[in-house]
Amino acid sequence: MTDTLARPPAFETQAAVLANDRVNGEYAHLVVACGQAAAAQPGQFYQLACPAPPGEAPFLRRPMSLYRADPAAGRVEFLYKVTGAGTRGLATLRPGEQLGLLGPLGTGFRLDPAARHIIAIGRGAGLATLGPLAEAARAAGIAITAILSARRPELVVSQARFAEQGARVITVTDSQANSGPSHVERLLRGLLAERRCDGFYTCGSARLLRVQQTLAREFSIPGQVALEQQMACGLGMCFCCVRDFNVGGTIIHKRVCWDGPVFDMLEALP
Amino acid sequence: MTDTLARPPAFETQAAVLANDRVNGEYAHLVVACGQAAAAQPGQFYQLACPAPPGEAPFLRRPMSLYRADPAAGRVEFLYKVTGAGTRGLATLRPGEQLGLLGPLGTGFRLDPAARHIIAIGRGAGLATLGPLAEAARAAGIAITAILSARRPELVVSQARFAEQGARVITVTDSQANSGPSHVERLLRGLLAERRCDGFYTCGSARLLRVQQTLAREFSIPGQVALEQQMACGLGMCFCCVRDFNVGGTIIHKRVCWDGPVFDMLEALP
Amino acid sequence: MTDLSVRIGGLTLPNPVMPASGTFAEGLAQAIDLNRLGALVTKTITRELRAGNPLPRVAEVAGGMLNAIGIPSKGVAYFRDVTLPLYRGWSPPLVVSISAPTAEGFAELAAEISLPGVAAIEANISCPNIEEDGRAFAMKPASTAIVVRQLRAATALPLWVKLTPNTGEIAEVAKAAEAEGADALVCANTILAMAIDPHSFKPRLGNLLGGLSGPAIKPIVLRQLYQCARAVRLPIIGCGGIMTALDAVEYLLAGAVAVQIGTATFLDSAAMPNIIDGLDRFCDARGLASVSELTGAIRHEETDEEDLSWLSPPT
Amino acid sequence: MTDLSVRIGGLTLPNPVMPASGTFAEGLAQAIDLNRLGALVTKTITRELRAGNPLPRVAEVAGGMLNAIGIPSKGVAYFRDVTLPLYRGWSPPLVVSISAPTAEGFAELAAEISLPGVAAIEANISCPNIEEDGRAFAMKPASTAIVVRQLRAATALPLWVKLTPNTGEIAEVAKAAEAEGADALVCANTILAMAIDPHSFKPRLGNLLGGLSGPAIKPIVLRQLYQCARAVRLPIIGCGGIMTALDAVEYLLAGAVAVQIGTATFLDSAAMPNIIDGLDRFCDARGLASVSELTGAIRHEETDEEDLSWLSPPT
Ligand SMILES: Cc1cc2nc3c(=O)[nH]c(=O)nc-3n(C[C@H](O)[C@H](O)[C@H](O)COP(=O)(O)OP(=O)(O)OC[C@H]3O[C@@H](n4cnc5c(N)ncnc54)[C@H](O)[C@@H]3O)c2cc1C
Ligand SMILES: Cc1cc2nc3c(=O)[nH]c(=O)nc-3n(C[C@H](O)[C@H](O)[C@H](O)COP(=O)(O)OP(=O)(O)OC[C@H]3O[C@@H](n4cnc5c(N)ncnc54)[C@H](O)[C@@H]3O)c2cc1C
Ligand SMILES: Cc1cc2nc3c(=O)[nH]c(=O)nc-3n(C[C@H](O)[C@H](O)[C@H](O)COP(=O)(O)O)c2cc1C
Ligand SMILES: Cc1cc2nc3c(=O)[nH]c(=O)nc-3n(C[C@H](O)[C@H](O)[C@H](O)COP(=O)(O)O)c2cc1C
Ligand code: FES
Ligand code: FES
Repeated sequence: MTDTLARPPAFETQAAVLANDRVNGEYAHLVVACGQAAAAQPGQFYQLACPAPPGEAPFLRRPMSLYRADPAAGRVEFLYKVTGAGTRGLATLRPGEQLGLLGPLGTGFRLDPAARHIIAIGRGAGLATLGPLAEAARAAGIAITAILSARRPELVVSQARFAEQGARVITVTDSQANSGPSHVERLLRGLLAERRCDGFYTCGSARLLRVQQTLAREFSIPGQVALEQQMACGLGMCFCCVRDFNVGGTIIHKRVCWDGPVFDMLEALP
Repeated sequence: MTDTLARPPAFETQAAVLANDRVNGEYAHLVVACGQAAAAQPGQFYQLACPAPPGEAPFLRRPMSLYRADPAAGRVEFLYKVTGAGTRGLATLRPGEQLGLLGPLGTGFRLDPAARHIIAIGRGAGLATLGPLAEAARAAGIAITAILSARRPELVVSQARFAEQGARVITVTDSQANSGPSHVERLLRGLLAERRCDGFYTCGSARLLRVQQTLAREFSIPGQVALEQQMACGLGMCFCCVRDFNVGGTIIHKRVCWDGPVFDMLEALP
Repeated sequence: MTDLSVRIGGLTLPNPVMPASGTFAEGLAQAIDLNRLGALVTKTITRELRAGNPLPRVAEVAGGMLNAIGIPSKGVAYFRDVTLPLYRGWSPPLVVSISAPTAEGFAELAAEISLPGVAAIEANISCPNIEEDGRAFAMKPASTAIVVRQLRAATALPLWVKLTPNTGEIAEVAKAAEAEGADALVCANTILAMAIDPHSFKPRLGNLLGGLSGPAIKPIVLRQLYQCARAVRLPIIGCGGIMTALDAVEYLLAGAVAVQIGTATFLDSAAMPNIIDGLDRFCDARGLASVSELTGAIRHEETDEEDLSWLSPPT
Repeated sequence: MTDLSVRIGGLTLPNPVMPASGTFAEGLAQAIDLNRLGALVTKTITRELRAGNPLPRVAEVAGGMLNAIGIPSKGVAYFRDVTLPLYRGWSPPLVVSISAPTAEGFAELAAEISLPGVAAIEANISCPNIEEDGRAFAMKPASTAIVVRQLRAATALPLWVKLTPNTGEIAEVAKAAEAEGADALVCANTILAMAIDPHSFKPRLGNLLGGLSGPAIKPIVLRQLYQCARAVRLPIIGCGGIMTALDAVEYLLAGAVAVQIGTATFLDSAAMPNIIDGLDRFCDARGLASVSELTGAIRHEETDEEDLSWLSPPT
């Protein structure tokens, strides 16, 4: 109850598309003006009413993480991978067109003010979700190491952004054969040895999550993971987005849209 | 049987939009390249797969009369009134885009080679259907008087076209208060007195049809009328487009798409 | 200013628009003012704790969605101690949807949740009746009669009975519910459906079968509501594919007194308030003093039953 | 090169794609080569001359269309003297759809049209049975059994029975048809539906009620076909909302041996040849030697019937 009533409002609005450009062969970057709906925290997401691309008709809205928010300017950015009907529809948007959206939704990342150094590890579209941690950590005076994983170097996103905020950035890719879990584990053990980790923040890879869970347990370091699941309502009403979590030894269902999308890393079942 | 097998083929094709411009507040003019499908006769029609305008989804195809055909160039033109979801969708088409169409369909106007002078009377969107008679009559060496009716002068279409082909053009409009059946009847009786009528060709007004039927009976003049009816298949298969006809005293159903859209004027029940 | 209030059995609602069970929870308060709604309707609850169905639980299809959520339920105690107090924070009447595998189970649950703060009970009898080989109660008039009779005996609260569109005899089922004392009908639940991924050859729902909702079902459920409205005098709440105020008007014209909105809220969290505003404007523009004037106002020149070919093949 | 031929009872079709009754006539030859089709299926014919329903006869709805054409019929003599000779001009087997208001009427008509050139009879038993108060034969197993028994006795031709999706017990109806000697089932006809114009308050079909067809019904009819395929051994022809080759694959995976295409042809006259080509490519790409390998090939890890909650509420 307190939970519900304590949440800041989510806004149902018609956003105006300001820009929508291809970033690389797979990703596009969308900027919209959406007024009050721009007041979002890192890790929160929006439900986007994707327009119909020719010959297809996405029915449900599509969840998309906040990639960057400028609440003062009423502006929000998304970084999305074009995969199916919905994201193909998103890709047809031109500046000046409208996009129905609902947000910000869900519970985002929490930064422990006592932390001195955190590690953000993401892969693929998960890099978009981690992006806002760059500014948030800096604003909180927390140092950050970003380990960015992708299939190929040109698909690594958010690299410059983390670097600009003074983060140490390590990219690992399949094509360079340094993105496997064992290599990443070595990297992490190195950082842990340097005491550069008071918390893990991750998104986008079950394998990397497992590595971090092992280390989090071994070194008693807290962690948070942003998870994905197919959604319909985005407001905790329909129970289609549940995942299994291990809470104190019992497996329970939690709703990604409402109880997350950011969860305690140790509870998540990859 | 002979009927079926004797019909020239109809082509199912993706036409390329060459132009699509507003003609006035209500009508737009669409030009498409559609190859072999352009070999159409006056009075025939096409089934157009109208794209979805924002927020609407026309399901069935929309029948649209041939407005002008250039078989040699593989080009066809339509003149359409924007009324509902389908025509609103048509109006969104931009040059270079595709439009699915099937045609030419139905049986068109027949010109009696023995005729010397015919009268084409149309109203509203019916003027589009009559348009191709301008060139056809001239090519057959038949003189033509066109009586074009509309609500307001600026909504009269095809006027210049008939004039260019040497037709005598009379426009009547509601705003000029000269479009009523009695005024048109006076006009027609005048033309009949001058022996300027070996046949009536009409489309778009039940009231004007009735006037012509009376005169056609009185003066034993043949006539043809192009009729409209909601369609699904356009190929005589579904029987949704039937209308009542009086054939030798019996009321029977005929399919507008297959048995028409051009019918013997005296059989039509306005 | 149209009078938007409607009477449903003993209950008066401020307006005829409410959520459909399973498509609403308190989370919607994050996006809209719940006090604007005609009523609040809970997700179906059961006595047992239930986990719900395997994933994926939803799939998109043409003009709608399939869902096989199952009924994840935290049981009666949770409802009484957590859900009910929570909803006291809002003004619209609270309607509690319940389900059970036997008529006795239904009755016991109805009795248990007949608590202050509960304005009406909605019996979701589209659930499998273990005494009838798993066939849903609402598939047959006889099984409907049995469960409604027991429910009626178990609670003094207004009793709404939610029908299934999967039966071939919905009007007879409606009559059975009326005869056994239901106060209102909800027409209807989702239509049983499935989808297969042609690439993986696998069903697109973890549960294989699921319920179709959204615009695709509107013409079907509208027909069923019309058939029910001609068969009974009970107030009927229309539910199925309503996305806009005009869709709601269609249901009212066919004979509904109120409407429930499900899938539409997933596509636009403000769907319900928008429909309420739209109904208001619709009535205003037509000079209707009350929205209830729309109920059953379809204009159909009655012809011979035979010409009308009531149950006849449309094709 | 996939083998696209399929066997349906005693009949072998060159490919599994044919028109749905009432959505096909010789006019299609103007646009496509009819010799490419798996079979030709006539509009339902009756013994009596019939005019059909009042206008409007079709209406658009989300993801589909309503139709209430009725069965305008020119009678048996016209069929024998005009229609049948006409179709001799094409090579695919001719399937004749018939309907009658009584079981005897069905049998007489079946006998009368068991003529050379007719490859199979499709009994459209979704039509009102005047002996059952106008309820369609295909609504109940008992009335289905009676009409199929009489039909079976009346003709030696392959007998296809077309089911109605409006019943709540389609698998039982399918079993009844099988028990009485049907050679194949067609699943299914249109779903009874309606629509109202909220501006004029009038029904959008002259007949008030009509049949819903097109993509909107695909998930529902697919489920019904799957239920029938689990209940009987007869070959089943899937029909409902198939627009593309992938839609056809979905039906085959669920258990169909062939498919009928209705509404899709209205939106694209080449829909059937496109689906045939698409099936060929689909099988080719997966190295399937025969399209019939797709029949019933849905991959579903069987769980307990209970978990699967067969007849249980999806929601
Ligand atoms: C909280 C959250 C945040 C996300 N943030 C981003 C982001 O910032 N950038 C980005 O590129 N992607 C993000 N995703 C994934 C994104 O939602 C999917 O890529 C998108 O829904 C795919 O839709 P589609 O129609 O293009 O694909 P399709 O595969 O056609 O989608 C079919 C259905 O499956 C669902 N679906 C498919 N993939 C996913 C997925 N990975 N997660 C959830 N639902 C899925 C769709 O929503 C739709 O309902 C996020 C997902 C969640 C849950
Ligand atoms: C043979 C024929 C030729 C035509 N030629 C022309 C033309 O050259 N120019 C022109 O402007 N219009 C013409 N029409 C009318 C045109 O088809 C309709 O205006 C159009 O279908 C309206 O579609 P909509 O979605 O915009 O309107 P809506 O009213 O939303 O349409 C709803 C449904 O009704 C049908 N419908 C609505 N009005 C008509 C109508 N007058 N005739 C047939 N069906 C209708 C639509 O096709 C659709 O199925 C012709 C009609 C026919 C039958
Ligand atoms: C995700 C989802 C969950 C549902 N859960 C329930 C439920 O628990 N109980 C119930 O009676 N109906 C349930 N329904 C059915 C709806 O209440 C409603 O009858 C149906 O969705 C049709 O309405 P719509 O087309 O407006 O969605 C559910 C529907 C959906 C989409
Ligand atoms: C305009 C129209 C007329 C139809 N006429 C008949 C008919 O005469 N007999 C019949 O058995 N089914 C008839 N049907 C039903 C179709 O054969 C088919 O079962 C239904 O349309 C579902 O398939 P679809 O979604 O591919 O159209 C008709 C359907 C339409 C749309
Ligand atoms: S998407 Fe509906 S509960 Fe999460
Ligand atoms: S539109 Fe189908 S018969 Fe004319």
